[in-house]
Amino acid sequence: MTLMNFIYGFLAVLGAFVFQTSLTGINRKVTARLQKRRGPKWYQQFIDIFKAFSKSSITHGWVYDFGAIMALGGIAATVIFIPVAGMQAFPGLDNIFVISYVLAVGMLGMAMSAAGSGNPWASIGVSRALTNMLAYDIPFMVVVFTLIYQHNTGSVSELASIQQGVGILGWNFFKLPLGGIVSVIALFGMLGKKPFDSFIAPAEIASGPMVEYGGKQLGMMFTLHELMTFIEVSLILNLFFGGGETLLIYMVKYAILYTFTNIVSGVMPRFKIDQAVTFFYKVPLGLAFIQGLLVIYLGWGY
Amino acid sequence: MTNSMSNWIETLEKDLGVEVLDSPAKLQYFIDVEHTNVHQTLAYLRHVGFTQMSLLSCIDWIEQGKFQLICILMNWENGVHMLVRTMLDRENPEFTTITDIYPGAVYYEREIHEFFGVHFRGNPTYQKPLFLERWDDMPPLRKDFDPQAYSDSKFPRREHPHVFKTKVVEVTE
Amino acid sequence: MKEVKLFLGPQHPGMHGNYSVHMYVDGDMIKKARPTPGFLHRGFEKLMERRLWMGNLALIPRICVVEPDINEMVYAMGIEALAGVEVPERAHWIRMMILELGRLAIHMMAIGGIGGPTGMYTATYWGIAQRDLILDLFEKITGARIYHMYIVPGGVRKDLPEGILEDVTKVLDQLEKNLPEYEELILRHPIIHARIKDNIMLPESVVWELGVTGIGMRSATGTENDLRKVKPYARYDQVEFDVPTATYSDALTRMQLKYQEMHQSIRIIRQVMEKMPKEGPVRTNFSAGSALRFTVPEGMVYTAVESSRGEYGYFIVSDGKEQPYRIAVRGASYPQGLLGIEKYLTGYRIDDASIWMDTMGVCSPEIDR
Amino acid sequence: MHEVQKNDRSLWEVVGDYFRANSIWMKWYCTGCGAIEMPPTMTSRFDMEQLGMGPMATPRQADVLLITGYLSTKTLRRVIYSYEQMQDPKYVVGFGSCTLNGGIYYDSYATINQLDKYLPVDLYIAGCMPRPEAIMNSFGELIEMIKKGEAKGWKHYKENHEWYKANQMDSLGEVIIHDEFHE
Repeated sequence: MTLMNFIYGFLAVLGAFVFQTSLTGINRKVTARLQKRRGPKWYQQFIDIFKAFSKSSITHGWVYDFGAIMALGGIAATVIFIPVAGMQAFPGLDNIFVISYVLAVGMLGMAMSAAGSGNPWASIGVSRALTNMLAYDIPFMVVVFTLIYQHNTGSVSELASIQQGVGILGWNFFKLPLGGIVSVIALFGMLGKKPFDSFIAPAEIASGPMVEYGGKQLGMMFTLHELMTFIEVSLILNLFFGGGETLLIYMVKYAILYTFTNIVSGVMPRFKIDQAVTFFYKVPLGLAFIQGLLVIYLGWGY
Repeated sequence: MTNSMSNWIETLEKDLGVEVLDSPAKLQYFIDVEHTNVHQTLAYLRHVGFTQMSLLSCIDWIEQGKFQLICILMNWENGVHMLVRTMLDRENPEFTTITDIYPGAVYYEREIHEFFGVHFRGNPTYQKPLFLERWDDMPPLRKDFDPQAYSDSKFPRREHPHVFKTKVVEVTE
Repeated sequence: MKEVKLFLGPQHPGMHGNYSVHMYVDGDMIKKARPTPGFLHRGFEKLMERRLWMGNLALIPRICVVEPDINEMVYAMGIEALAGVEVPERAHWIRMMILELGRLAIHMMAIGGIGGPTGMYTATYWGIAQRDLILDLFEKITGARIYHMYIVPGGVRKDLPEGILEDVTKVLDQLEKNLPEYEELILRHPIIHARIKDNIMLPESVVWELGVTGIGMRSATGTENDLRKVKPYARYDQVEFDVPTATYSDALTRMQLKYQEMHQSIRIIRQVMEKMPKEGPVRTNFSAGSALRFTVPEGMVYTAVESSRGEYGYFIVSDGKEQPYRIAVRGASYPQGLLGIEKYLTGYRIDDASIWMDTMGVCSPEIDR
Repeated sequence: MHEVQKNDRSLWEVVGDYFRANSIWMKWYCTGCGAIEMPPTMTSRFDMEQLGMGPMATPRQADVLLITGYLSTKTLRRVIYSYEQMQDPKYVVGFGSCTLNGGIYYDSYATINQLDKYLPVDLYIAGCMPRPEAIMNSFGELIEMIKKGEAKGWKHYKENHEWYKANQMDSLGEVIIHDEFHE
């Protein structure tokens, strides 16, 4: 563990932010085209975030401030552990459980901060967000356990490299199609894309957890959201789409996957939170279990 | 007017014991009743098909010192609007609620109290403010209320400098 | 205290217009709901007593912002009934065309607008853009996009511009071509069904209790209770059209009725363009003197037209002077917007509250006036 | 009334103003009938987002408060609340003649006549109601104003807070909202 590791880690966070924010900007344009309009500039998302940082801000108590910082710190720390095209800051520490636990720090910080603002809409939003998390996490985890059982490793980079070298058909998405579908559906839930965005629904709970954020805290939340998107898309990409042999391939695959979720969510209304939970526990969880049984007893996907 | 319609009107007149007046519009009639008889008239009309209350409103006849309540009923079977009118004393306007005949009237009564100051016995919520907040003058739809004066006293108006060009261009032709 | 008080509006993205509902929620369920109108109260009924009969024409479209033409129509009908003025034949047909175009515009907005509370913004974007083409027609005919002031007592303000019928046909053709796409996108979307099907019910007993009219009444009772059929005004008795009805009123049914009514409106406009007298006067004068300053004979009258939300009426009282003595407005969404919310919003989830407002047709400016 | 002094922005503020000018989030509050022209402005036909503008759900997140039309006293109380919840720098745009001088409701007992007595208005849009083209044009104007640092109504509000408060008290009696009045 040398200084280089830390420098790489810092660059990874910065690169992830720049890449994902540009991609978000481009995707805002894609959504706009879907809606038959011109849409904003591709760098609009950067301007939005920097503008939010340039505004004044107030505090709703130390829990609110501390939670926001803790969330941003936790998420940024998680980005360091994500292997990107075989590169990682701390080799050997990219176990899926490490990532999910460090990610939980960030999630918890967000929930704490939003609930600390004292607005009832925010509390409803937080409880919905946690319910939503519970909904998508269980099917997703069942699929991930299947993968771990199959390959006897929990390392994300290893799971990615196993899929490489045999073309598209080597990807887990095609070897374990049911699990792949479950994971992509879970990605919609993770990213908070429609139809699973009821926790930030503006027309119902006035943007939920974000309701009291303004100024710098809002900027932090936006940065955090970009980084979190990077973590979640990367995770699915590494586990089911073979990661990337080189950085370029990784970025192209990443862009396609993210744009796909965006386009699909463009023509989706949102589920109510109870409908989302019922949906996740009915279809994806069932598929995930069938996938697991097929792998364990019939030896699929080896 | 068809024959069956005039028969129907006659039956109404006989049963209610009042005169059904014509109005300028087609398929629309007036009934003038004492304010003590309103409820039984309404109950009867509801029974014969006037199932919908379209509007409950009030007119301030300040010169006669009266408020006039108008209850507009609608019969969807033949498309007749029936306007039941009654006079109230302007000094002490009191009326008994019609919400037990037409439940939809509850907010209309509240509105009439707010705008005219008519009291409705038997309606528990009529005295609460509805549209206005912190109102500090007489009920605004009474005829002796002057909105211009109220507006001038409360809401300052932009002072326009009133600089108009005084030069008149002569057309020489 | 288990219940939490939440404000849906006046500044809440789920609230259409400046209106507020105080909700007492337990978890996600609404335990008690209280409507709070009055944010848009301008005192129209008082202001109208202070203006000339003709001057009121500038005020009345502003009572219902989304559908202004019905205001002009009931006002003109009332004055014409009081004064006993006969409207020229061509004006009747032009009025019908304007009213039906207005109905198309508001239904288009409602069908797109369901995308707002359910989160499908693409539908909203498309729907509103489609509505804009109808507003362009209004601009060509009347000179204004929203407040037309076109239907005046005695007829219409001016004759149709040249070549407008071709433009109307073009817009209608395009609308008719696009409507199935909207139906596919919005009314047949499985998740939209999950949100609004079998949800937000309006039983028949509630219709009669509150006095709900329009689509709400027709979707619950299955009767053709449309003022255009029951007591035809203008020349609605000379055109053929159906009144779509249903006997099971959930939010989806009401949206579907709106969709079907759009087809009927298109049908009416096509007939109007065919049957309308090609030329002739479009306006009768009220008096020999000034066109702006006239008197109306003493009397009182109630006139009503079928708006997109139901029976929309004016009660007009004249004492023979140059100004009206009293005008009372019957907003079509008054019953469901006030008592309806108080009694029947309870028991739904927070998620459903804004859909409730949307599909029941709560229009705040006409409640507040 | 105390006037805000001339333009003396630091470099940081100039940079900040560039960002603020290109990303304006508006408060989604339909205060009056002008709001009916907002959906066309926002949606596909006129597409406000190409200017970097978009609607935001709550006042905390928003930069600009659009007063879309007449304000009844009941609404004005909420508008003042919303305005004071917004984070600096914040801007106010008044729509239509009703906010300018009362417009058609000049003699109404329920609506105010002049908005800039109560809130600092950076920009007025004339018309009843302003067309989407006018709205887009004025947003372009607002962007220019912010870039040049001319939109400083929020500073004005801070420095003349007592004057504004006195006006508000005169017209409204009390700015505090008693929402329990309804119960």
